[in-house]
Amino acid sequence: MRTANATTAIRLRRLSALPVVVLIIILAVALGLSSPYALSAQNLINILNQQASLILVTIGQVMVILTAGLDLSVGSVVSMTTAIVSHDVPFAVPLAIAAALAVGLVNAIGILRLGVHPILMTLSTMTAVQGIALFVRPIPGGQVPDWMTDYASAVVLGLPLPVVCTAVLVLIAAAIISRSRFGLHLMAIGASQESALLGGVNTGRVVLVAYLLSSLFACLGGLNLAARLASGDPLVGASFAIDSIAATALGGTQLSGGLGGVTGPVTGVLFLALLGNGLNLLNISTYYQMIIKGALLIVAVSAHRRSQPGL
Amino acid sequence: MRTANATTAIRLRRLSALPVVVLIIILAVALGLSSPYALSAQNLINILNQQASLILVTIGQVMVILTAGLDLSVGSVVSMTTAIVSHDVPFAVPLAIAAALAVGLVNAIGILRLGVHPILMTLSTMTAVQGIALFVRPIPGGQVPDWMTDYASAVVLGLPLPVVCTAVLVLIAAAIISRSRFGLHLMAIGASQESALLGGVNTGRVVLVAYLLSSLFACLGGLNLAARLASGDPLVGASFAIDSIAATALGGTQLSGGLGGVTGPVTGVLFLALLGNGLNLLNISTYYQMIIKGALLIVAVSAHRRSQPGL
Amino acid sequence: MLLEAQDITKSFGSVHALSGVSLRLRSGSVHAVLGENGAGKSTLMKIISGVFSPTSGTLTVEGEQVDWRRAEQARAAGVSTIFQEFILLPNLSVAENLFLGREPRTAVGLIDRARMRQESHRILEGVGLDLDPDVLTGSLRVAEQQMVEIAKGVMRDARIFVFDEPTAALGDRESQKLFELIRKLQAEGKGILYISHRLPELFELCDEVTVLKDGQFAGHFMMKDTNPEELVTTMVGRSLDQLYPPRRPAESAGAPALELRNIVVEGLRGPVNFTVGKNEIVGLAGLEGQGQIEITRAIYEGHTLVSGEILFEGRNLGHSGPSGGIGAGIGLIPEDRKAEGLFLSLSVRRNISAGLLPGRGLASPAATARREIAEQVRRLRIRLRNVGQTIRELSGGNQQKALLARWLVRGAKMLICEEPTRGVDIGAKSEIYALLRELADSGVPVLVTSRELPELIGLCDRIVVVREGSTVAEFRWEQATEEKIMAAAIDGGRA
Amino acid sequence: QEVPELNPALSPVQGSPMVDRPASTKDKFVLGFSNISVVNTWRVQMVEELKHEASLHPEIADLIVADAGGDVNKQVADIESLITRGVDALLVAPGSEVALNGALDKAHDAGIPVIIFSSNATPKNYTVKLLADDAQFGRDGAKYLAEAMGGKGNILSIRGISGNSIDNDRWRGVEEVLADYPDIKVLDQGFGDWAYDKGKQVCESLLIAHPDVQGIWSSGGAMTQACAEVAEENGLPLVPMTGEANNGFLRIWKEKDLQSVAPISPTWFGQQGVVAALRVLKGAPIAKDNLVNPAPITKDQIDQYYRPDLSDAYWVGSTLPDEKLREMYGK
Ligand SMILES: Nc1ncnc2c1ncn2[C@@H]1O[C@H](COP(=O)(O)OP(=O)(O)OP(=O)(O)O)[C@@H](O)[C@H]1O
Ligand SMILES: Nc1ncnc2c1ncn2[C@@H]1O[C@H](COP(=O)(O)OP(=O)(O)OP(=O)(O)O)[C@@H](O)[C@H]1O
Ligand SMILES: [Mg+2]
Ligand SMILES: [Mg+2]
Repeated sequence: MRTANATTAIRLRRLSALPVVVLIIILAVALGLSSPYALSAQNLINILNQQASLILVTIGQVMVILTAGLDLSVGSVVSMTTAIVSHDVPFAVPLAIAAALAVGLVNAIGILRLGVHPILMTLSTMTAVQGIALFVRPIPGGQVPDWMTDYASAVVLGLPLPVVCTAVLVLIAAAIISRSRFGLHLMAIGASQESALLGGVNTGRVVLVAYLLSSLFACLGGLNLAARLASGDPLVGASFAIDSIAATALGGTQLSGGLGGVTGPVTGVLFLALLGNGLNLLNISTYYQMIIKGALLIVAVSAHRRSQPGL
Repeated sequence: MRTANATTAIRLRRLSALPVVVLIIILAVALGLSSPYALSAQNLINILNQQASLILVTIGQVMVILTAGLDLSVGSVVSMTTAIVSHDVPFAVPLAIAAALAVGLVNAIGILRLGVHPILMTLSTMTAVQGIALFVRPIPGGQVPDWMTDYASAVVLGLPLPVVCTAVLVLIAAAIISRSRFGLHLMAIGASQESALLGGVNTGRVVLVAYLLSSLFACLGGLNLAARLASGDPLVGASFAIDSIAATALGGTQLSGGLGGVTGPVTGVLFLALLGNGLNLLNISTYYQMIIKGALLIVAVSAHRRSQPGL
Repeated sequence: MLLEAQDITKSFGSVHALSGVSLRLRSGSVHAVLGENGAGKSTLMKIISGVFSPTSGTLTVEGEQVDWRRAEQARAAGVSTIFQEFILLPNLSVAENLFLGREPRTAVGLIDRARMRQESHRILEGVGLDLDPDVLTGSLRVAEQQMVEIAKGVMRDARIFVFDEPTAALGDRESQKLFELIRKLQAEGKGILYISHRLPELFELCDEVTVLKDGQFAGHFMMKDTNPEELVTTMVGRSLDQLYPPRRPAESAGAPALELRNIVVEGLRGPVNFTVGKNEIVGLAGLEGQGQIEITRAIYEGHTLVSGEILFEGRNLGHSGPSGGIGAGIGLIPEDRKAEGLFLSLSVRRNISAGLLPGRGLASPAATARREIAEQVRRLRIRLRNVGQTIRELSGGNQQKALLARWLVRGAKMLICEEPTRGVDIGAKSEIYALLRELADSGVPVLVTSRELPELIGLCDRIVVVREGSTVAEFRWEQATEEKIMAAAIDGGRA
Repeated sequence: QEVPELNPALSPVQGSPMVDRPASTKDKFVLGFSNISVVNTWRVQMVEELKHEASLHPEIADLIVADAGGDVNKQVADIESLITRGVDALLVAPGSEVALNGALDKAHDAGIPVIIFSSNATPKNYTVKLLADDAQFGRDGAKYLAEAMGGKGNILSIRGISGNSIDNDRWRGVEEVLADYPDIKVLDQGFGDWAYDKGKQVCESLLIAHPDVQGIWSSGGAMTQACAEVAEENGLPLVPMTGEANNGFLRIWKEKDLQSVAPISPTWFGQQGVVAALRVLKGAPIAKDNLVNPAPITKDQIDQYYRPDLSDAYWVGSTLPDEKLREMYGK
């Protein structure tokens, strides 16, 4: 029975999250020692609350990356969402969701039907949607429905409601990716679209759903952000694409597709957040922060090699 | 027995630049009709002069993309270069070049030795180098050596010297990529790293050189920009990574590697420039410009389909 | 009639893969489909499996006409296909691969891993594989993967089973296991379509055969009423007087060009000792994965060497990388043509001139060698539209010839061919054999590994048997028989 | 210890109440400063002036600067962590009028004095606001142009970042003034993002498209410089064009002898922010809402402000000491 020495697929996926988990612990300890505030409950809750939006966006990004794709348009979708819902029109929220799904649909069509490379396709929609966001709301401002601001400020069992909701969504997404057919098919496609197709996966549908979900989660991130900022901002999403990709890879999900999960990337988000927050508390200037962040990214990531067995 | 169907690789490589060339002509005509100034010699020379830096950066980007890699750090390198050479220290320029090469070296090491995915590796250096640029020159300003400003304003046979130099470099790069051993090695690696390795290509060295050249050309772009602005600016390169990638793909070089050249991408740069300039002349607001640009990107790119799906 | 395909035509753009091909499959029969590379076999199979839909023509299953658009539909209707190209996903577990697309699910709709694991055990044992279903598929040996692939196909309760070149990647024992399975299906009254370029196994296994040529129906025979010569003539259009070229007497083997002295290869027991004469073709025989590839790579790349020395033309090969072997004048045609040899997205010309890539001076202009390439393409009779065509579009046989051309253009002084004719049709085979012999006669020695013993016996001057990474026996072709070689391969010839 | 004085150019909005807040019982303070970004030299110098002022006062034990890198979401985060960190006063250069309100209210509720300056935010409660009237910048320039052009002719406008509130307010000021000059026509406008290079591209496009203009309104000095150069390169006349009070522009103004005016948006906002914080903490009188509008620099005043020894990036009228300025801007 060949099992002892051989890697099992499940273990490999589980392990993928390990390095960043270790890193975050090291980081936490280091911060805890250097600044009394870093690990205060309040500060940690703040961080979670601040990162809720990015976490949501990252969930969608992971699904696309598992198929060996990439979604650069998420940031613009976040911005567009805040821009739309900050207008006092009926059905603003459903409208925002519909718009987001339309973006996902365009991405999928371009990639599946026209055969455009994911990077380029989503780069194009990123630009176009950014334009739309600026068109809908050239200036930051506006007003979001009260229920949204209430949602943002609500507290359940000592935790901000947005944090709780995000946590729930993370758990659901984790289950979907690691236990559902859809999740398995994402990874199958990530390894080889043709093989997956011949192997009985409806690749077209799965990729479509992945990009739709990516846009949808970006939209949720935008809604959460709009609620938090009680306003819209056509440029607020600018950093989300890069950040979600960095977090995903940091979390051990291969950018070349086929291997990964949700927990890793979410930890990745928190790692970057904790890092930034800590460096702030330590009052380290922005330049040094960037240098340190870049260096740490390299360190963190070189922990998982691209060349996993079988990939 | 069978008549020609699939376009041949040769024609493919020649054709790869075709769609964008066609588009550029259509665009030029449209602009010429709508605004008499669009095609005035002066305006075209201005455009060439404005785009010289991006063209240089794109040349390097192409080499990396041919190996199925990607270099997101070029923008930061451009910024860092302007930041360094705008300081009045001895050997500022050699220093800038050395710094740039160091970045390329780090990228290559991360990708080759540590097996980090190119996107992620260059994302990390992008962040770190941006930090360095801000550290070297927090504020735009400073002064570049006189010979640089002289260079920027010099004119040969009615053309700005920078334009002439860039043109020469483009020709050299084109020759290298389509004629030299190195160029073929790039494509071989892009087409199949395994086959290239077993075929006796020193893939390590070639990829190293590719990233070094990418950083070097980014540095040249930075020098050209610093000369043009007669000063340094730590954020001036921000858009270069995205723009050079878009232009490369627009020019028919496959983001999945192995296929392409330099002329296409250069035309891609000019297409985007002519577009932006034209829309400015037509006084179309930024939002619409972005929407149009995004849409056109999709159209232009879906003209060349990707050979195999996935990243 | 279980399955009936009537004047099927399939065009890809202006490429006519199939024109008016008909095929009738009876239940309880193993029906061979024979033809040259590119004759249209896989295309026909892909139409029967719902991957492609025919440009024209009809498909009827048990009397009712079907019109499939997607592979799932064919599967649902009871067609189970083992495709030619590997479709296992290396990053999934064996169980996940076995059940991909039809995963058992729990009440809440998540994958029922427990059940998947149990059933996988059963299925794997069914094909004689003793594997943990959770193991990562990518970590299996090629033959194991192929067996998993076969298991995946066989496990389905289907009426029609399609095997497209299943044995191309199998060793003898696995092949026998496969034939067992197929006979079992046959006994259950299923219909089996079977593609292979190995004639002997067709006569062993099948009871009727449909032959295609250039996408057209070329003939249908009952196996018992026909013979290899007739089949070959039908599929190639000319008769192959003999498959293997004549050999020279032992004494004309020439001075040893390559000498392996007590070499031990990383991870294998060793030692390996043998020589290849300047005018010889030497074969490496042995069971699956006994170190044949490690040895050829040690000669070509060098760096896996633990001890011992490799002399080429009297000089010690002290290299540590392919460029070393190439520099010394050795060419390699790798086992996995598509992954390790070809640049599928590049033109035939680029693929051939790739042989000229290694060498000093990155900046130096690359040789184009247009004339030499054109000449070799003619000499090897590579079937293509023009040398600018992407090599992906060539059939395996022609891709293989292109790899040969690569080394001829470079003027290699010795050639190593791993599985030189895998997936290559019999016509192309005989051409390749003749070519290798021609090379040997002209003083370019050839070292060959193959899973097909008859091929080694037919082609080589000498056959070296390896077991657990050490040379255990050596036979001149005159004395070589499958029995002797197998005996040596299994018990090290101690008997 | 003496209490620092407010800058005379800073005046209470009429009707603004005075801050009434008990003086802090502490004798050492930790100040927190949440800055939206340092994307341009103006903001950098503004922050430097803030830091410098803080360094002058021994009673300020620590100054924590959090830079949001232009991201309002991060600025909310920064403010929250400054609250957690327990600062004695919170200085904010907001990146959005509304986005920070929740966080700022939290700070105020936590008993932390909130000083909003340089750009506006609208929380329910705050302690002090120091704002400039950006429309004034537009008015000053437009008034000058109108007079210089004799009340008629065509103008081009080179604006900042499209959608940016400062740019919009400045433009609003321009429109207010031009409303009184029916014979002045705005032929065309472009957005130069306040940057030299983008500005140069836009000016090149606009001037080539409309060579026949009598005036140019510019939202920033770097763009004005670019326009002047474009005009020269293309052999067009140097028509009146508005500038901005930074060294680079003053140099060009002097060298090219432009007809221009330079509205001031003071970088000593930062410095005044610290002053205001100290006054609040020490219970010294200060109005809740304050406005700055310094008179623009006119051609005859160039030499009072221009600093040949400093680089173009320097924003004139700084409170920074010479050695600091030379360190930042020295050539
Ligand atoms: N996807 C495709 N696109 C275009 N043409 C194709 C495609 N697949 C097959 N063809 C054409 O159909 C012909 C027959 O291909 P097919 O795969 O059926 O050959 P085959 O008989 O299976 O060859 P082999 O014995 O090497 O497997 C090919 O020569 C090719 O020209
Ligand atoms: N994309 C394609 N375009 C044109 N022809 C194709 C394409 N893909 C496959 N073919 C044709 O299909 C036939 C079979 O293709 P395939 O890749 O199976 O080659 P093969 O001979 O089967 O190689 P092998 O036996 O090693 O798998 C070839 O003759 C090839 O010409
Ligand atoms: Mg086939
Ligand atoms: Mg074949």
